[in-house]
Formats: sequence, C-alpha cells, structure tokens
Amino acid sequence: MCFTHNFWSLTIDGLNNGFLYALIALGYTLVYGVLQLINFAHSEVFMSGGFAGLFLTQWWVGSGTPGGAESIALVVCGTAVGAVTGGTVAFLLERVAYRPLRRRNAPRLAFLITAIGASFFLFSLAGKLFGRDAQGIPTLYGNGKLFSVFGGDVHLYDVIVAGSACAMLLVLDRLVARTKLGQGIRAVAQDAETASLMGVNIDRIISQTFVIGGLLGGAAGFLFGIANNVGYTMGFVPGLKAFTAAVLGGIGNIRGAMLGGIALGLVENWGVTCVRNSWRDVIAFAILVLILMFRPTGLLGERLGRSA
Amino acid sequence: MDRKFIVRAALPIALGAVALTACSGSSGSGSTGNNGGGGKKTYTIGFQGPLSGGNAALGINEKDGAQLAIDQANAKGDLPFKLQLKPADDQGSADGSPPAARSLIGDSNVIAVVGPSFSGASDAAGKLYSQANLLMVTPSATLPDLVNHGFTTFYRAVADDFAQGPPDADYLIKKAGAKKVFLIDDTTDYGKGLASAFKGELSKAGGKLAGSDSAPQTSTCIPGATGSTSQYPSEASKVKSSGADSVFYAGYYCDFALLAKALRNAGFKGQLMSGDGSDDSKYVQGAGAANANGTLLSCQCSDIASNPNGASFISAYKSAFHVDPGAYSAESFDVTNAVISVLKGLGSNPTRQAVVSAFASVNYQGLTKAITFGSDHNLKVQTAFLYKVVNGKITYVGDLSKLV
Amino acid sequence: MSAQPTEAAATGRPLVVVDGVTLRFGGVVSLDDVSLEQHPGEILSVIGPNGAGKTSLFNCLTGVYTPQQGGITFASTRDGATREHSLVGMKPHDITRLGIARTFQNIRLFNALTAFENVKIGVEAHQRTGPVGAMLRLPRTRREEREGDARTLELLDFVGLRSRANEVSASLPYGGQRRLEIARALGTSPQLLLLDEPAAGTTGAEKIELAELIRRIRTEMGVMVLLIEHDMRLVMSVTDRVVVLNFGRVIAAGSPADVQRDPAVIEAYLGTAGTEGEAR
Amino acid sequence: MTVSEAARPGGPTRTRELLQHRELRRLLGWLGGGVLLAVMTGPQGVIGQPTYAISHALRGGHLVTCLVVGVVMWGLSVGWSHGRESVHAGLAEPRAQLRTAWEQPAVRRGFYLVLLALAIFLPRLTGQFWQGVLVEQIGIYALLALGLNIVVGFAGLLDLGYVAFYAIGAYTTAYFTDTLPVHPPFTINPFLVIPFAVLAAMLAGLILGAPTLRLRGDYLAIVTLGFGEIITILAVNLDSITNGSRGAFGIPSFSIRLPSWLGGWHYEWGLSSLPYYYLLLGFTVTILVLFHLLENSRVGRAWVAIREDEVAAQACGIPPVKYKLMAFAIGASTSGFAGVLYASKISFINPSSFTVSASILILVLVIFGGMGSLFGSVVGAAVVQWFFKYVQKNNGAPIPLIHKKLPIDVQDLYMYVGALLILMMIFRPQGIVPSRRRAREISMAEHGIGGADAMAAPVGSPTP
Repeated sequence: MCFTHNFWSLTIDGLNNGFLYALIALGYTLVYGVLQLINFAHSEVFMSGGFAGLFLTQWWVGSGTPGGAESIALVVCGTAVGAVTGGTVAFLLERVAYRPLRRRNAPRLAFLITAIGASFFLFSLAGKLFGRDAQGIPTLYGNGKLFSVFGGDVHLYDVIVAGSACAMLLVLDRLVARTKLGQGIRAVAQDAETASLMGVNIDRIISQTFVIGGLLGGAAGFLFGIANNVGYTMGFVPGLKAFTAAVLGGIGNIRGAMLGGIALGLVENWGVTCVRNSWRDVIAFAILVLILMFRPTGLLGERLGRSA
Repeated sequence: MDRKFIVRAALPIALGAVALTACSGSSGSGSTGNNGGGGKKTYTIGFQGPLSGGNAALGINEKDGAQLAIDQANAKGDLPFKLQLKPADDQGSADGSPPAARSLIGDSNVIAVVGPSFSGASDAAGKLYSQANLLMVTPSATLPDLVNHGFTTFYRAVADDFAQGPPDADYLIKKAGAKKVFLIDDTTDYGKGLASAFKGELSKAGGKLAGSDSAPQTSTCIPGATGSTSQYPSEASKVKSSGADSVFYAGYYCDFALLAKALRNAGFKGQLMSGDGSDDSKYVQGAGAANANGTLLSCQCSDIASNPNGASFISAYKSAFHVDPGAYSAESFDVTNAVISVLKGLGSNPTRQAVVSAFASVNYQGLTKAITFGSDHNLKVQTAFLYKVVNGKITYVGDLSKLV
Repeated sequence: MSAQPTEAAATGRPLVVVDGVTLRFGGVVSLDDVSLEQHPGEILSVIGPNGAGKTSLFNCLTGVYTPQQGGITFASTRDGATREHSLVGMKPHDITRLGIARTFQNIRLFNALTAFENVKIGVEAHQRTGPVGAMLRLPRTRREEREGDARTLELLDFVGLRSRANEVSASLPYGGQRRLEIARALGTSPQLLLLDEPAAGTTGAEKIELAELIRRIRTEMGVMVLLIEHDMRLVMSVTDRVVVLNFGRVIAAGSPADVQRDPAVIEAYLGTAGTEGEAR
Repeated sequence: MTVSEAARPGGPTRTRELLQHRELRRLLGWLGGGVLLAVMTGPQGVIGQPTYAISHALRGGHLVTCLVVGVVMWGLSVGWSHGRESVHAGLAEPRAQLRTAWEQPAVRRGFYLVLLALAIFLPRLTGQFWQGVLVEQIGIYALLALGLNIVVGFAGLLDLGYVAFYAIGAYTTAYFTDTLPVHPPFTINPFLVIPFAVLAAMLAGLILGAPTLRLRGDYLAIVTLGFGEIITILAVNLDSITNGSRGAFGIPSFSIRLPSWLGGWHYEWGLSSLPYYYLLLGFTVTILVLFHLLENSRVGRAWVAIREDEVAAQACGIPPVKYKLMAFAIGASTSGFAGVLYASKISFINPSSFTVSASILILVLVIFGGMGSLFGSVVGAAVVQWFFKYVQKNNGAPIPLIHKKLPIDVQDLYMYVGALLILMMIFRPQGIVPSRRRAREISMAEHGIGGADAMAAPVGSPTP
C-alpha cells in the first residue's frame, strides 16, 4: 500500500543518496584497506570539500544568476575545488595525526581514538572559523525536470550527481586495477610487510590512498552541499551512513563500497515509504547490525586486492 | 625520545595553568553586593539561556535584550539600587540547565531570572528555582505543558504553542486557500507540540490532512543531531505523491530551509508555512530567496521593526551590540523591563520572596505586548503574529488573531 | 598431579588419534591425509623441513585451524574416567580445558605481566571464579586464589624460575622465556603438552636443560609431550617415536634410529639441505 | 600537532647540521603550533566572510602573544632536551624512595584516607554551583568513566554507544517511578530501581555484544555507535512509551523509609546536591574497591591476557568472547546504574541528554585519566569536567589576578576535546594517572612486542 504511488520517485532519490554514500564510502574503504583503520575523521574531509565549494561559488556567483556554460563551469570547478581541498585535508590528517602513531607502532585503539579526536577537532575548528549556521550554496543552475521514469521525475541535480559519481567511480576502479599506484595500493592492502620488502614505499602509498579517498570525499561534499547546504557538522550522519555502506559492501573492497552505498541509499528510501522518516537511521543501523551478524565480510567480501 | 620530553615539559606547565585558574576560580565566585556606584546597592538579574551550542544565537539575542533593559534602567537612575545582569549558559539543554540555574540560585544577589529560553531547560530547572523561591520568567519557552508542572515561581511571558498552531491552521485554510495540508514535525518537543496544536485545529478549520511525517533535525543544522539530510528529497516525494497543496513545518529554521529547498527542487509549488522556530532570516539564506519566497511564518514575537515604538529600541540595541535585534531580543527586553517595574515598587531591599509575590500581579505594557498573567502563570492575552517572505525578506503581515 | 604414565597406558587406547587430516588454504595444501597416533606414556616428535606442515598440525590439534577432512580424537581423563572427544571444530580454549596445552614457535608470553602472573593465568584455566566472586571476594575465590598462588610457585620452581617470579616476563632471557611458557602451559593441568620448537634460539647448555625438563614433565608430572623440533640431537635424546612430515604428508614414522636411516627422510632433508641449516 | 612534525627525526646525516636542522625544524613546528593556537583562540567566524576569523586571529598582539608562547615552548623544549638527563638523574633518587614508600601498604592506605577525607570535606568549601557540578558533572561521570574503563581499559574494546546504557538506566528509573506514559505494575523508590536498571542495561549490553564481539574490535566501535543512535531515536519516536522528546518529568529523588516497627524513620535526598554528593561518593568508592578487586582477580588477568595476545590467551583456556562480553556487560550495567542516579537527581530526563557527544566525552575522561587505571578515571572525570564547567561558568568573564579574559570560547570546547585526544594519543597514551601495567604494555607495543588492545593486528599490518 505504502509502496505504490511514490516508489519510483523514491528510487530516484535513493539512487541519488546512494551515489553520494558510495563516494564517501570509498574513502573509508580505501583507508581501511591499507591501514585497517576506521578513519572517523573522513566525515570532516567531506565537510571541508563542501566548504571549499561553497566559498568558491559564493565568490564566483556573487549576487548574479549564472546560466548556460557558466553553470557547467561552476559545477565542475566547485567539484574540483571540493575534491582538492578534501584531498589536502586527508593528506594533512594522515601526516599530522596518524603517521606519528604509525611510526611508533601504537596500538590500534590509539588510532581509533585519534581519529575521533581529529574528527571533533576539525569540525569544531570549521565551526569556529566559518560560522556555525548552515549556509546555502548559491543557485548554480535551474533545476528543471528532465524526464520521468514511471512517474518519478528526474531532475538535473540527480543527473549531475549520478554522472559525476559514475565518472569518478569508473576512474578509480581503473586506477586501482591498471596503474602502478593501484598495484601499490593492492600490494600494501594484501601484505604491507611483503610489499615493503619488494620495494614499495609504504608511506607514500598510504599518503596517496588518503589523498584519493579525500578527493572523492571532498567532491562528494560539494555535490551534497548543492542540495543540502553546508555546515560544520554536515559530515556526521553522511559519514556514519557511508561507513555503514562500506561495511555493507565489504569494507576494504572498492566495488563493495560502490554497491553498498547504492544499496543503502535505496533501502533507506524504500524503507521510509512505509514508516516515518525519523526511523530512517534505525533502518540503516539495523541493516548494519544484521549484515555484521550474518555476513561479517559484507556483500562482496573484504579484500581490497580482490576488487581488480 | 623527542616526543617524551615535550610531554614532560608541557605537563608541569599545563598543571601550573590549571592550578592558577583553580585559584582564580575560587576567589572569583562570590560577587560583592555593596560596591555599586553612588553608594547604591547592586542587585543582579540572572539570565539563563543557551550562550553556546547549536541554539546560541537565540540565547545571545535574549541576553542582549535583557542587558539593554538593565543598562537603560541604570542610566535613568530612578531605581533605589543598581542592577546588573548575570548570564548563565545552559546550552539550551536539559543537561546544562541545573548547573546554570544553580549558579544563579547560589548567588544571593540574584533576585530574579529571565529565562530559561527553552522548554526542556525550563523543565529541568523549574524545581530548583521554585525551591529557591527565585522568580523565573521565560521570554520564549512555548511548550504548553510547562505551566502544569507545579513550578511556583515560573511565569511564561510568551504565548504558548496553542496561541500559534490553531490560528496558523485557520489562516492557512481560510485565508491562504490551502485545502490539503502535509504536516511535518522535527521530532523535538517544540516541533511535536506545535504540530499537534496545529493538527487539532486543522479539521475544524475545514482543511484536510494529506499526510504527516516526522523528519528529525539533521546533523547539518544541529551538532550531534541524528537526522540525515538526505531525508528531505524523499520527504518532498512523499509530499508530492500525497497530493498536498501546502506544507506546514513544525521545527526550526535551518532544517526548514533544507526542506523548502528539497520541496522546490522536486517541483512542489504549494504554500509553505511554519512557526516561530523558523522565523529567522537565516531560513531565507539557507533555502535561497527564490525557494523561500511566499513562505508564511507565524511567531509569538511581534515585529519590532514595524512597531511604532520600536525605532528607539532598535537604534539603542544597535549602538550597544552592533547588530540588529534578532528573534526574541525585544521580548526579552520587555520581560526584563517588567521585572524591573516590579522591583521598583519593592524599595531598596527587595527579597526573592517579595519579587515572586509581587510579580504575580505585574502589569507592564511592553513594546511587544502587555505583560500581565492569569492564575495559570500564562499571559492573559496571548497573541501571535504572521509574517511572509517577500522578495527574500521576512515581512510583517499582521496580528494572527485579527487576520482570521 | 601424581598421575602415573602407566595408568593411562593400561587402558590400551591411544591418547591422540589423528586420522587422515587434510588442511587447505585456498589452493595450497598444508596437510595432506596426515594420520598419527600418540600412546599414553609416549613422547612423540614431529619433524620435517620448514613448511612441511608441522605447525599446521599443531594448529589443527589445538583448534586454531579446522581441517577440511579427517578426524582428531583425544582421550581425556577427568576424575578417573576416560572419554574420547573429537577435537575438530572445537574452540582452542575448550581444547585447552580438555587437557591439551601448547607453547608457540615464536614465544607468546603476556609481556607486560610478571612471570608469576603469566603462570597464574594458565593455572586459572580450571578455576571458576567469576566477576561477582572476584568483586565480593567470596570464600571460594579466596580459596582458589590461595591454591592458584601455591600451584604457580610450584610450577615456577619446576622450571627453575622461582627466584624471578616477580620480574616482567619480557625481561627474562630467551631460554627463561621458553621455560616460562612451558610452565604457563603446564599450569592448565594438561594431559598432553605440545611444544613447538622449544629449543629454537637457545644455547647449547639451555638445550641440555630443556631435554631434562621434557623428561621430567613426563616422569614427574605425568604429562605426555608432542614435540616439534629441528634440533635432531634434542629429538633423538628425548623421543620415543618420531613422525616425519614433508610437503604436508607423513613420509616416515618409527623409532628415532629407524627414521634416521629411512631413505625418504634422508632424501627430504638432503633435498632441502641448502636452505635447511637448522636440521643438523 | 605540528609538534610532531618537528619531532620527527631525519634530515642530513652530518651531526652538526643535523642538530641545527632539527632545532630549526622544532622551532618551526612550535611556531606553527603558535599560529594554530592563535586561530584556535581567535575570534568566532562570521557567516559569509570566510576569511574573517583567520585574518583577525593572525594579526596584532594576539598573534604575537601566541608566537611568543610558541617560542617559549620551543626554548623550554630545547632546554629540556639538553637538561633532561641530569634532571632525570637528579630525580632518580627521590623517585626510588617514593616508590619504596608507596609499596608500604600503610603509606598507600594513608594516602587514600587523606584523599577520602579531602573528598568528604571538599564540597563544604564550595558554593551551590560547584556542589551541583560535583554531583551531576563529576560524580556521575566518574561512575560512567569507571564503567567504560572496564570496557576500554581492561578489555581493550572501543564502545562508542556507551551512553545508550546510561539512557536505559535513566528510562528504567522513569518507568518504575511511573513518570512515563506507560505505567509499571508497581511503583518503587529509585533505590529499588537500581537492580532493575542494572539488569536492563546488562541485558542490552549482552544482546548487543553477543553478535558483534565475535567480530573484529573496530566493528564493535561502529556497531555501538549505531546502537547509541538507535536508542536515542527510539526514545524520541516512541511517544506512547517514552513521551518522545518531551521526556519524563517529575522522577522522585532517592528516599529511605524504615518500616514503622523500626521507628518509621524517613529520609529524602531532595533537590540539594550535598546529600547526593555523599551518596555518590559512597557508591563511587564502593565501585572503585570492587573494580580494583576485579582487576586483580582471575577475571582481570584474563582481560589482560586477551588484550595482550588473544591466541595465547585461548591457549591458556580463556574464552575471549565470553570475557569480552563480560567486560561489556559490566560496563553497561555500571552505566545503567549511573543512569538511575542521574534520573533521580535531575528528576527530568529527555533524549537530548543521551547523544553520541556524551559517549565521546566519557571516552575522553577515561583516556585523559589513563586507560586501565581506575583511579585515573575518577581523576579524569574530575579534572576535565571541572575545567569544562569552569570555562562555561566564566565564559567571557575576566580571570582575576591576570585580569584577562579566558581565551577559550565555550563553543569551542569540543575542539579542545579533539585536540586533547590527539595530543594524548601522540604524547601520553597512558593518561595522566597511568596504570602501571597498561603503561608497560604500551611501551612494549611500541617496541614491537604485544598488541596492547583486543583489536588483533596493529594498524598497517596485514589482516589475519
């Protein structure tokens, strides 16, 4: 009964959410793959991308109303700036917070606690520096309806998110499968010790992994911010959800993160057709707990190396 | 090796600093009652509200309003004593409320308190103030239940949610031409209270409830909130498929902005309406002017800018705090002045007990409303006002009770 | 602990039966149809070149790995009655409590604890104090603590570490750590003790002491020993019977002298002699 | 954090150059720290002016002050790195004496008695505000920290939804005192609620822990985080049971009523803080003693064994899942117990008191005090919570003596919490009152021996 009339529009919303979850989830999964660390501060990498895109577009658009080619340029540049900022923050995070611990062979608990600390530090700092109210990214384009699927309207924003996410996911998948960098990541993920004996520079690979995850997370931050505004604590729930998605797909597994993100986005939105939206998180976390109970390695299993 | 020495070096310093603040902390707590200017005694009016955390903006508005009232009273010089304001930060939460209340209760110079700003904080502090016989007048806590909890010193100098929700429904149906309303609350006590007040009147006004939902506050807006921002597109889908021609949102401005944005993005063209929690220019900023235009907002707060007597308040406020008065600044100003008017009649040695008993019969005409209470400690005349977003500005429409 | 080796032998049943155990990791076969028996009163050695599957066998016996095929049974004697248990699929800690204790190839002591505490953790395997008892210091808890302390000191004495009881285990010399690990394993009151290369990294004098200790474990404690070792001299000096593994298969079994003459064994060792420096 | 940048070894090989190079890097690091400090203590940013806060923080006297602090710290660090040896040598003697003295039971007992006496007389010296803080912020949080310490410190598990059990305790109290929309079969005094609340929290812990504790340790962190969220969401959404976000009002305070044949003596704890303080002090001391006995028992040793080397622990007959579950359940029940105290003290609860930030705060108390150190948990709770409240109370008010405003903005407290967590993990992972055992573990783990937590392989090593 509750599924009938808005199923397709909610499916489209779900896909939209799912692509963003997937982009963020990749950051968790990549880092987990090489370090076996839940990088709690990844949600702040995401947030930093949102802020960077916000500032760029605010400065660019001013009080004007962009259109045509300018709109395209704005979205592209915003995403790029978000990505670069996310990558930078992720890089610094690894350098300043995690590397000293790694050097010292600190216990795993120390990493997790540091990650939580970094997360709190970064979002509070952003709140301090940029103000504590959520801000809207200026209107970049007319969000017209493009076409309908079984009565569910597809808007420009849905296409932008799906298109850019697919492009980035594809590039990443090829990067990990084909390039030397990808080989290095897979080698470190499988066995860091052996990899280092074979001449792989582990520090560099880990840095690069953080940067790649940061690029995707930062880009997601901007794409998310277009529709949902940007605030200093914006990363908390999306981060949690994306981590759930990563576990759902099999943490450490790149394609798993993509699949997990999309699956979570869909299930969440289908779920709330029948119940109140306030139960959304319960659905997400119940899925997490059930998956962990019955298939702890996730839908696709846990190996980063296996994704290629 | 290198790291350890830093710790060893830093720890004694840190400990020293802690010790230093500790010393200063203990010596700084008691305040002196007799060193006011001109040989007059100094009494303190407390303010309890959120000065930090997600709702700090509101608390600071109210604190500044109270401060202005006190500064003006001192400047006038017709009081038998001097007044000062003592702010206590409760972060707007039930948790932070008792310590804040105690810091005011424990200061024997505090003879009345303006606040708390929020309902939850009022609930958590009510007993403490009652036991201490200390007057507490909230300028903004609207949860109807509050007056039924047996707080003997509690007064609500603002209309409760029943003054706002029902006339909102009346207006939306009878004047704005809505027929099917989709009702969304934000799961907070405020949001749920307002939503149920609205819902109760809706069918009486001849409207239909197309659907209802609860969308929790999101982490984008409130630190630590559990709602996920991605709920709003699906909310928009639900609204559209329900066939509603209007949406009433019971919640705060930041999330309302996200909802409005999602609704307009999904092509929903109907009427949007919300209550005092959304009556903030940041709503327009967050949603984007194009999306926010046409939104109806009700508030128990009157529009100080369109108030014929408001000009001097605004200019005084601006010169004191370098910003325009915000939501509830004027209400807090009025409440503080009402308290001061009572103090005036109590001579040079007012006691807490005397203030509480005198306040029951206060009759003060403020900028925003007449402050005089019924036996239930609610305002005798409860009013709410209507606003509308026009061209990206929140503009005053009129007194809700007179509009419908 | 006064069990006599002959007492168990009287039942005539083998203590441990490993029957056709096969263990695979992905495509790699680690153990291939391995069968062996250990009889009560016997010290058995498993030898073989590196990667022959010796430690895998230990891990199957102690429940760390579950073999894909084959069975492992253990005849456990408790309160005078002997019952056979299938070990396949059992959890390591349950196997320990059944009466099989082990040491590790690369010593795994609790490094931040003292020698005393290390052994006491082993001794406490069969105690029953739970959190409530511990917090309230119930009479049973106090009795168990007392008994545990006494037994711990006894065991430290047995391996010659009593004087160093209060030292942090990581600060003990290498041979001392080996002996401490044995004491900890003995603390769990096993009927069978699995020693994984106990002589690795020890000096000549320590090896002699170790051989003596292994013999005393059988004679004084009545505990059978299953030994993995590279040091042939040690193997030959303490063992009753030897099983030789190569590439996960049993290639020979018998008395030390027989095995040494077995051409397949010589072939296996010579074939890998270039890399197998330890097989002196 | 830039400190670590400077502290990292490396650079040219020639000794002289290395030395200069290192000092220079260290100076740069401290200066970077100074800049960061300037930003952290600078003005609050303004919406729409992204550069406002940074540009105002990095100008004039403020920046200079912070840079001077950086340089002074650099000077101190250089001095300390040169003089460290001699200071250590000088301190070795008294330190050893202190240790021998400490090993005398009489000295230890005396020390604790003095502390207890201090704890008894302390609230008499302060006002109502601090008495309230001692109960609601310090006492209850000390209890919470003690419970979490069992989970994090003893068993080495990370529980980020700890506050959920606290909520369960509080709501159980509300239920049995009939302040919720659902009515209990009988109404009882909060004292008598304690066993129910402890049981309910323990059950919740077991239900949550049983499936997840079989998994890797870091999954537990995220599952507990999710569980914490679910509990809050349930409390908000189940209006007909929990009264939604309005919460429960009018929970009675503790009281004792002796039956009439015993004289009918009656005492009610009421609203004032002092009686609650002594009640809490009693509970805290009792729990400290109980947990201390637990730590030095078979169970406590099993926890150490598991967190050091799970495989070896199993070889000693210790079932890891059972013991982890035990730690989890004990932590949860302590939390539930604290929930009862909180609910009846505040007399009003609503879901907003039980958010993830509260879980993190408790974690901070444990880490600051010292993981695995019972006494440390109490000290951590006292110091951190006192500092928070001090900052909050004196927000914007000038500090006497130096007549300057405290440069810490209350709104930024969680920034300092985050920074504190990072700095503690980098510089002093064992906490300010470390447990000796735990400190040893950490230093050994750093030398590549042992794991120091129950999370399997250290970060960066291959998955098992």
